[in-house]
Amino acid sequence: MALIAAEHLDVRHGRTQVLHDVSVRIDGGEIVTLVGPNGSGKSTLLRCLIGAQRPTKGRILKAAGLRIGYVPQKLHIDPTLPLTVRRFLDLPTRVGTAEAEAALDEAGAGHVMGRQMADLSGGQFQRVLLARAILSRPDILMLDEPTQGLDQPGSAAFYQSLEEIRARLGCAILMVSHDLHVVMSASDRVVCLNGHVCCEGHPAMVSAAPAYRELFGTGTRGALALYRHDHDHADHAAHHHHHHGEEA
Amino acid sequence: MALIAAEHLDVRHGRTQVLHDVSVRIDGGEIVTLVGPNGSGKSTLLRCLIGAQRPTKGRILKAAGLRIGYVPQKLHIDPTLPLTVRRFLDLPTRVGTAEAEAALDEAGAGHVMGRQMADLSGGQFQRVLLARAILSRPDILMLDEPTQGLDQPGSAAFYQSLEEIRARLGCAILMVSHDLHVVMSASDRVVCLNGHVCCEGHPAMVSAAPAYRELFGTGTRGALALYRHDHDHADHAAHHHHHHGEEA
Amino acid sequence: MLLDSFLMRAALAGVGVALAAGLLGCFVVWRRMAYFGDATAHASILGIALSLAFGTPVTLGILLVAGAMALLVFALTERGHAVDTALGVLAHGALGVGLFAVALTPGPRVNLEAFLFGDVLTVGRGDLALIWGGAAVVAFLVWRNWPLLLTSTLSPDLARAGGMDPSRGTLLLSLLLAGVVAVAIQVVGALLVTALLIIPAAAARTLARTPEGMALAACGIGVLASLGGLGLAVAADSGVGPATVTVAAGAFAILTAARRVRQG
Amino acid sequence: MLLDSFLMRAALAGVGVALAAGLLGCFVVWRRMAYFGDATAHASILGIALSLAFGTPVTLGILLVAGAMALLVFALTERGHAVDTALGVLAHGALGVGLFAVALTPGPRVNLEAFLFGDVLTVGRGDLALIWGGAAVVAFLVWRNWPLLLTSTLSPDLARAGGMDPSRGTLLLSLLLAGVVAVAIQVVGALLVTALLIIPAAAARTLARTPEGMALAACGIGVLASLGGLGLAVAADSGVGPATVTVAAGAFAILTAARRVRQG
Amino acid sequence: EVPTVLADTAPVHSLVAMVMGDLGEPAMIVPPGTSPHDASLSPSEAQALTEAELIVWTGDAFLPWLGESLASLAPQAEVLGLLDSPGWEPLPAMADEDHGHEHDHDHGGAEIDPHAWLDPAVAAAWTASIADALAALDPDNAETYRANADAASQRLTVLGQDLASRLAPHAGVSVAVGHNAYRYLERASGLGSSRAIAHADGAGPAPSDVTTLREAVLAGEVRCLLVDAETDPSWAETLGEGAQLRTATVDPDGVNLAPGADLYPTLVENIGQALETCLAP
Ligand SMILES: Nc1ncnc2c1ncn2[C@@H]1O[C@H](COP(=O)(O)OP(=O)(O)OP(=O)(O)O)[C@@H](O)[C@H]1O
Ligand SMILES: Nc1ncnc2c1ncn2[C@@H]1O[C@H](COP(=O)(O)OP(=O)(O)OP(=O)(O)O)[C@@H](O)[C@H]1O
Ligand SMILES: [Mg+2]
Ligand SMILES: [Mg+2]
Ligand SMILES: [Zn+2]
Repeated sequence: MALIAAEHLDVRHGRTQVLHDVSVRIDGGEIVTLVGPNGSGKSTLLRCLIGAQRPTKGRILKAAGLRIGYVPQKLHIDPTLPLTVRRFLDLPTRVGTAEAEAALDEAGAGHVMGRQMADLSGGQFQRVLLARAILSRPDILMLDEPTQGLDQPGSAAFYQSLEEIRARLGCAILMVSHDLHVVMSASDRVVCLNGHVCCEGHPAMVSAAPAYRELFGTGTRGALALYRHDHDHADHAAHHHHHHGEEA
Repeated sequence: MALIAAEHLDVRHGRTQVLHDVSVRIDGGEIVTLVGPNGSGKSTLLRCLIGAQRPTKGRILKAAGLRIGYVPQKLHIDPTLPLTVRRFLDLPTRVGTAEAEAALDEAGAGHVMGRQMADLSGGQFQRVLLARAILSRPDILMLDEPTQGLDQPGSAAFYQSLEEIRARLGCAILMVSHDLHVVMSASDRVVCLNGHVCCEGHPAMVSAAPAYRELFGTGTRGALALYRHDHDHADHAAHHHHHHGEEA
Repeated sequence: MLLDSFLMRAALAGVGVALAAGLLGCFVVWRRMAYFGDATAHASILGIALSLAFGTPVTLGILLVAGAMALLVFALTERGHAVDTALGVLAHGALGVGLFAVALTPGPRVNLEAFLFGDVLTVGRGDLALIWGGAAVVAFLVWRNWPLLLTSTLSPDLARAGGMDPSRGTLLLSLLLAGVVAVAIQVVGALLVTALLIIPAAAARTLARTPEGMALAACGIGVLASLGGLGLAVAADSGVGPATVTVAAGAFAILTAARRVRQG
Repeated sequence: MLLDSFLMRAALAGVGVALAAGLLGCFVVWRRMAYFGDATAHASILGIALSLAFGTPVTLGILLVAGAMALLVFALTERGHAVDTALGVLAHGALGVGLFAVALTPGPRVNLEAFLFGDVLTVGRGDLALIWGGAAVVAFLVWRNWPLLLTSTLSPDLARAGGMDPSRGTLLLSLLLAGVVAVAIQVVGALLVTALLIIPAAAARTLARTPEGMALAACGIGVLASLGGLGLAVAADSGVGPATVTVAAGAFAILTAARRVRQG
Repeated sequence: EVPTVLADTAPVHSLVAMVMGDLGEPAMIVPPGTSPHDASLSPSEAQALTEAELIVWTGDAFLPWLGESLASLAPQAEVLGLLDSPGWEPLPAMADEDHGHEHDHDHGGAEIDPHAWLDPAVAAAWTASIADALAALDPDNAETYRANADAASQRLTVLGQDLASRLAPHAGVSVAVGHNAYRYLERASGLGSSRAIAHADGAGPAPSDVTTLREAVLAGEVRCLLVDAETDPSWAETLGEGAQLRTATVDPDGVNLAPGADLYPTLVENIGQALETCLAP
């Protein structure tokens, strides 16, 4: 049974068509990763799913009483609102202190419990966001670039704990990530987005698909290891000019 | 000759000691990377260097007339200020349109030139920030997690172009990054920070240093490849509890 | 026969207003709505003008126009205008349009502000019932909707993901504020209400570490300012409104000097 | 003998104020300082009270208190208070303390507001010189410091990295605003200045794609509102201030309805 | 026993003082000159309201907010509203023109222009009403009150005659005023209808009003501008440019005079003198 599904979504901002005829569905207990180049509409799709962005066309179907744990890509907390990390974890629903401590510890941010949210470092903030999303006992976790700003042990630990979180909470996970080589193996299903759904399916299938290779090149595993080689500028610029279908 | 140097910096926020006796110096043309766990004071150090954060003790020495190209870790642009990408590139100093176009293209964001800054996706925003920093013809580039939010081709291209940027602009580069395996090879010097300077020097030397290994474990190259292995939770939590010297 | 004394009634009225204003004032500070009190006061003038033109009761006119203003602020902010700007536009727009409309209607010209301002020393028993009843309603609604109000203040997206409707929160808050200001202006005066809305909450920010702490501190500082202001007015034999504001501003100055905000 | 006509002088004064207010108004909107005009007007009352008590010229007292308020706002925001809150606190604090001080000084109580508010129809040649001179100074200083003002509005950190001092920008802006409002209030009235500061800039936001575009549009809308308001006042036989605000608010309403802000 | 008496404004206070004579001294509630914005009762004023046995005030049409205060703070007191008292001839509020400070808008019957104290004849009639009210509360001293009122009435009548004869050379001449507060004064002095600049609604004058006034000034029909506490003195310049326009500073509320029985006569004499100087050829 689908927990949440988007059907034939169109989203436009003025003249810019951001999403075109996008349909996705997430079933209970699935780990689905959304990949796609910058500006391909991944965050927009997530915001449509939680109801924060109204699509121009199409509709969103949600299971009744669906609890969503959401980690946004950007969150600006105004320092005029005094808010300790502990209190932030209580929003919107209160959680026990033991539970909150455990979740923070698990996210590697146990020692910031008493700090103000506005004072946290980038990585500490991200860890608290992750802890909060999990604490809400969601039916589905929606994570927009969950490892941004995390240090390397932190993001390794995050990906390692994904399955454990799913097992413990029994929830589905929909995440956006640019760590292609990792998520390809950590997810049950990959949706490759570029304004429209380019390809979708089992990770192995997707990484073999021509549309995917056109977007990301072939050597995904080694992509970041290409350092210190002399290269021709025009050559690497070609990597990221694939933005088809963005302007209407 | 040092372009910019910090001498014996202490930074405290209330009871929290963030930096303790930190000294660094950057010479012309160097590529220096600052690594360290979340909350270790990397962004604070950069903000001290640009003058945005006043240290509790110690001092900053700058070469006269030093031009700094800065990419902050977080930047919130209020949508009440109408600001196209093109206009943003002109801040604080105007640049030619051809030059601006070339820089944006190089950063893979050529097509967003006419958009409002507040409308950009996370990765597009980051690309524009990078383009702007380079356009200011800096003597030193200070980049706080420059690849956050970039898609994989984008961050690969960024690391590949570092040397080329240095050669073209003749500038030094000081950057913060969590992509340990990449930066270790892309930098001339690595400074490992954790409230104080843990160790510092040639990448090969640093990655062999015990202090570094204590912070990041041994297998840096493969750290992100540890997916889909069953693991004991207590085990990976140990990765990121090393925060000595943070509370005074 | 406590309520027989006008000083006692003034004290009770001041405390009641301080409690309602302290609670709502925190949201005013968090959401950058500091202009709300003045905007409502200005809109009230338009309300009076309309009531006079149509022969309806003045209080009704004020409430309706204040409510309409709250809805307009809501609509403008939903469309992406900054809330302080929207309030500024409406404050001046309401005043300008109100005065312009008055000039166009025939009949004797009146100074509209004369209708507007109460004085806390003239509060009667009925007014006290109104204030405390109103404060109880505000406290109840804020308490019932606390998670919604707080989460949608923090981030509308997080509120939506949590299954709440942040627009509902914004709307509720705007209407409560408009109601409180419109009523209290007529009972205790504009200066007292708008000042008690902002100053205690701003002073409380220097003390608080959590939203609840700030709300409590704002109520406490407001109550102290009300009682202290009354005491000061008695001692100096001056108006209660200015004396109360003086005490509140003094508390703000002391707390700010004593402690940098960010070290909270 | 163009300048002989009070209407011509009113038109010139309105245009001059609209230009200065349009330029500064954009920063008011971007920095959430919508309350600035009202805060300065209230502070002026304290200034009058002090001048009367010490027997100094009223204009001097107003300027000094407005300047002091600008410095205080600056100090409070540097300490982390939200600027709209700081302005709200100061607006009410200045009014409350001013009225309290007046009550304590002996002598007949005077209607302070009568000192405060000019009318654009009474503008003389000297006033015109003051307004246009002031507008020229504002335009020159804003133009000279445009990158500083803009960058420090956008992000103080980016300004610092660019070798600028964002505090200087904030201070310059606060002092310019205080000066313009304090002077213009006495010449053309509080309603006209505070409204021309906010409404044209807010309306311009719906049109603009760049900061410069918004500043130009704000000046343009302000000038149109000034002239249109004067025309409307002549046609409808009403006061100029309310008519001008009505035209400006109308422009805002039309532009907002025509176009969602974010699609800019 | 002499009752505790409160008066609202300085002129009314002066009239009450005349009537009470040596028997006692009334207190004053509303410090002159304050606008309702900043006016707030001080505790001692509120206390005085609760203790007063007789309150003499102009009326709801003049100070609506005081009406509310009377209801809540002084339910025990006898209240004498002078605008509602008998024995004098009120002027209706001007339909199109304004009134000044803070006047109510009476929804019921005919609306009265509230600036009635500026006609000494009205003031004389009011002293009789004040004496009646005092006599009702304090029958023992009724005779004294009536006698005082008669004396005051005579004094006021003479005052009115002086005013009229002093301004007789300018009968029918119009002056410019900030707002329409001087119609009773015109009635008493024989001056023509004054021309008001501003409406009372806070909106400022319309350009056409200014044009008409300026034309009158240029044509020599209006030679004098009365400036009171609510009038911006810079109007003198705007209206008078290129013409002969004198200004007279007047204090119709008695803000700057020492309170007491002599305040009212001084107030009227000052206005008369100011007008005479201003209108002198
Ligand atoms: N204004 C502040 N008040 C109190 N503590 C602060 C403040 N700003 C930063 N800190 C603390 O200082 C420490 C260093 O923060 P900083 O942002 O420099 O870390 P960082 O090394 O950049 O971390 P990250 O990798 O997460 O970006 C953190 O523990 C943070 O919580
Ligand atoms: N309010 C808006 N107005 C106009 N365009 C917008 C708006 N919000 C987003 N866009 C555009 O929509 C496109 C999709 O944005 P979105 O944030 O969904 O991308 P994304 O896939 O999450 O990218 P990234 O990997 O960089 O986070 C981008 O081209 C962006 O510029
Ligand atoms: Mg995104
Ligand atoms: Mg950082
Ligand atoms: Zn009057």
